Amino acid sequence: MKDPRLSVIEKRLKNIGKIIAVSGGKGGIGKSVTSSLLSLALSKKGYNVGLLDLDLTSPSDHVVLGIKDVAPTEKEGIIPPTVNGVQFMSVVFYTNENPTPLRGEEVSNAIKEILCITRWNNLDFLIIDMPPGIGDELFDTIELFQGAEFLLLSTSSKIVFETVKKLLLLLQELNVPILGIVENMKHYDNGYIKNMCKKHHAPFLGEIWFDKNFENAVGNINKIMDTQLFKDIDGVAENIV
Amino acid sequence: MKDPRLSVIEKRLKNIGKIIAVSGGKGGIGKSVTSSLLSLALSKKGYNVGLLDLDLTSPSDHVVLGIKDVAPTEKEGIIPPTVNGVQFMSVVFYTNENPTPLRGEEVSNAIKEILCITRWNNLDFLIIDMPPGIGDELFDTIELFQGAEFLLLSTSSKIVFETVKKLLLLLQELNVPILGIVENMKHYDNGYIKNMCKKHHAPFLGEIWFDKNFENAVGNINKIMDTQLFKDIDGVAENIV
Amino acid sequence: MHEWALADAVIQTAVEVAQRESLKKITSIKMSLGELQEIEREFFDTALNELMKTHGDLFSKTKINIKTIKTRFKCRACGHQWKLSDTEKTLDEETRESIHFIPEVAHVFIRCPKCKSPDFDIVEGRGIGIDSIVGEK
Amino acid sequence: MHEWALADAVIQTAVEVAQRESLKKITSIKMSLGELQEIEREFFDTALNELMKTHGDLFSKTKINIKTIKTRFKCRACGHQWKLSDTEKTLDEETRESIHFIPEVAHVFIRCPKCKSPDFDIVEGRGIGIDSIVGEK
Ligand SMILES: Nc1ncnc2c1ncn2[C@@H]1O[C@H](COP(=O)(O)OP(=O)(O)O)[C@@H](O)[C@H]1O
Ligand SMILES: Nc1ncnc2c1ncn2[C@@H]1O[C@H](COP(=O)(O)OP(=O)(O)O)[C@@H](O)[C@H]1O
Ligand SMILES: [Mg+2]
Ligand SMILES: [Mg+2]
Ligand SMILES: [Mg+2]
Ligand SMILES: [Mg+2]
Ligand code: NI
Ligand code: NI
Ligand SMILES: [Zn+2]
Ligand SMILES: [Zn+2]
Repeated sequence: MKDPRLSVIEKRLKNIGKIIAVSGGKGGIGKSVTSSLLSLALSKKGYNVGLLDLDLTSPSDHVVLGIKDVAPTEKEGIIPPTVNGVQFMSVVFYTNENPTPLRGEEVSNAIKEILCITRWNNLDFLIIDMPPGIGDELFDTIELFQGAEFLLLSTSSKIVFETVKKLLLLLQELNVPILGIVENMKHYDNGYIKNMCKKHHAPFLGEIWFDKNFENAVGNINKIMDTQLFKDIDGVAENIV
Repeated sequence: MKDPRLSVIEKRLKNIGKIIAVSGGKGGIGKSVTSSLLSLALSKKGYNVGLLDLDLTSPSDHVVLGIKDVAPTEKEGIIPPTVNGVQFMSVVFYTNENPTPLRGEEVSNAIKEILCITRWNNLDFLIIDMPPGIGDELFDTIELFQGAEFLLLSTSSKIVFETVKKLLLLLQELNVPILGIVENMKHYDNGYIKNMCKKHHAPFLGEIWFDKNFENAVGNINKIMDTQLFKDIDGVAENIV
Repeated sequence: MHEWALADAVIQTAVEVAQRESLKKITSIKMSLGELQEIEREFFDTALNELMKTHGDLFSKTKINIKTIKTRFKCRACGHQWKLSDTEKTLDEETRESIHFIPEVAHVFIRCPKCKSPDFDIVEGRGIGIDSIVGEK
Repeated sequence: MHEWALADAVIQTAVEVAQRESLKKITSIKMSLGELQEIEREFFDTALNELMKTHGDLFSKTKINIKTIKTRFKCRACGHQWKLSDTEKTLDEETRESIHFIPEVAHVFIRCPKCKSPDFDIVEGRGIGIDSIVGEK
């Protein structure tokens, strides 16, 4: 028989304008930093924004944004807390920073549970921070968040883009909406990602330079908003709204 | 009934001296680059070395090392090709660079199949390039490669180490042998990872500086061996043998 | 109180069945609750009743049958099987509350009693399952 | 010819059973081969026979029963079920060879005929399965 949770997920997401899955297939390309700062940037522009950390075995958004001492409230489901204007949901509320070893099947089960019980505000944007890999979370996102648009990140490295390309080709084959590609952690301007975007018919959404001062701002919202990284991501946000 | 493949895996691995799983829980910390160059470095020192790319949905070692136009030979199983002195096995021989979408359960199945049919040479070292995450591949590695030792990578970033720490704590809890932690992509010397190693009782295995010239060497063995990155990894190799 | 969201899922599933099979009334829902999730029956039953009222006559004569399923785990590392009650005493109130919301969090806090591995399957008794939904045209 | 490695797995499993249960002879092995992996029966049977000879008398009167299982897929995106033969014509020789080595590679080359998703389960008929191993003390 059908999993009853699947019947309400659509209803739980129905007050959300645009769902953006920040992805790339690859790890360490700045998905968590970009998701977190993009949420902030959109919120500062006056939009209602939600952020869902879907990297269940290594959630990072709470580290980036310095979120602690808050928790969801329980009311006909659970209502994620709003921090710095962004409604934020993460498995970390239930794992307390402990290692969270989960095989794919359990990840998939946990995602369905989270979607079944989470009650989002009326949102203009829900940003999903995706884990790396082309597996359970990707399939679940495509199947459960109907209409989610993918924002792919890549660095300027061939090693990285080879993986990003595989995700891009797969999403294109499946007719999943692709918002575009953002080039992150730029150390130099070699035009590689821009060229690849042309070649593979994907919109180029902007670039984010490597910001060596970002590490000092991690966990502190005021410092974050003063970084060049935040300004660059704000530029990406402009291309999205 | 028991999966018959599990009965021969031990036998297939019995001529291997030391198995090193290059890991960290996190993506983009240089697992593939380090695995690939560490294999080369050990081979140059005269050891018999194998390299297994276990990141099935985004294999990268063949890109790093520029391996193409080779394939395993079929003989009482399959014998991975030896390239630049390193016996190399990757799912890419069977996927032909196509996107490889696999849920965790299928990843796990594929890993068992690979281990069941792959016939390694007599090796001093088998280096396993692990995918990110704390899931199927991690469990399978711990359960199937009995005695594998973990080499964890981290960058100097708090966001990254928070995830690496989770894997470290889990491995320590499970009494899995930990070779130590290597600090990669250093841009500056802040002592953070060295301190964390002390705090968490893990050996500090060495450091690899960020090498902006590495990208130009990707895929070309001669150029790779001239990079500072290779020299740094050679230093790590010295600490392992 | 997040039981409401779970009850909502059950009722929504029944509504979908009614639509698909053109049923005028749902006469019976048979379901099971996994012990692991520790669903509060009082909240859950109240929620089911409230939610059924919001669908006109569809649920006016629905009999709901709920059975509880004990939780069984099986270790993938060593094959050992055990019951929730074998490990339960080690779980504090906060942990049980976390598992109540997301049962998979069990992998954070529960270990195989024999080999200490977190790599186990929740064989049965995880959360909500629907066994059958029956109605009349 | 990598069939040898698979046959080796089967014989090794039987040897383990014999050791665990202190069996003097293995009298019967019942197993199944999934259609997806396209195991060459001739190579496989030869390998089994060769391998059995390397264990003294243990397999001197073993009857091996092998049945072939048709492959069934089920799409996780849309629920559609289909058989390998429904998609087979689209697979070229090289692809079949890749699937022969690692059946999961099917997810690279096969799509749900109804919704085109690569997110399907191989319900049955994947590779080698052992149904029973029987012996005498
Ligand atoms: N533009 C950038 N400048 C400097 N550091 C960055 C930038 N983007 C990401 N980082 C750093 O790179 C590391 C990986 O980023 P993260 O967002 O965790 O990647 P992912 O979520 O894709 O694994 C973190 O240490 C992060 O602070
Ligand atoms: N020490 C380093 N200096 C410069 N670039 C590096 C270094 N280590 C890794 N990289 C680059 O970082 C990116 C991610 O490395 P990779 O080995 O693919 O990480 P992982 O396998 O952990 O995901 C690649 O573009 C790689 O070339
Ligand atoms: Mg991340
Ligand atoms: Mg890698
Ligand atoms: Mg409760
Ligand atoms: Mg063949
Ligand atoms: Ni509750
Ligand atoms: Ni073969
Ligand atoms: Zn166990
Ligand atoms: Zn389908």
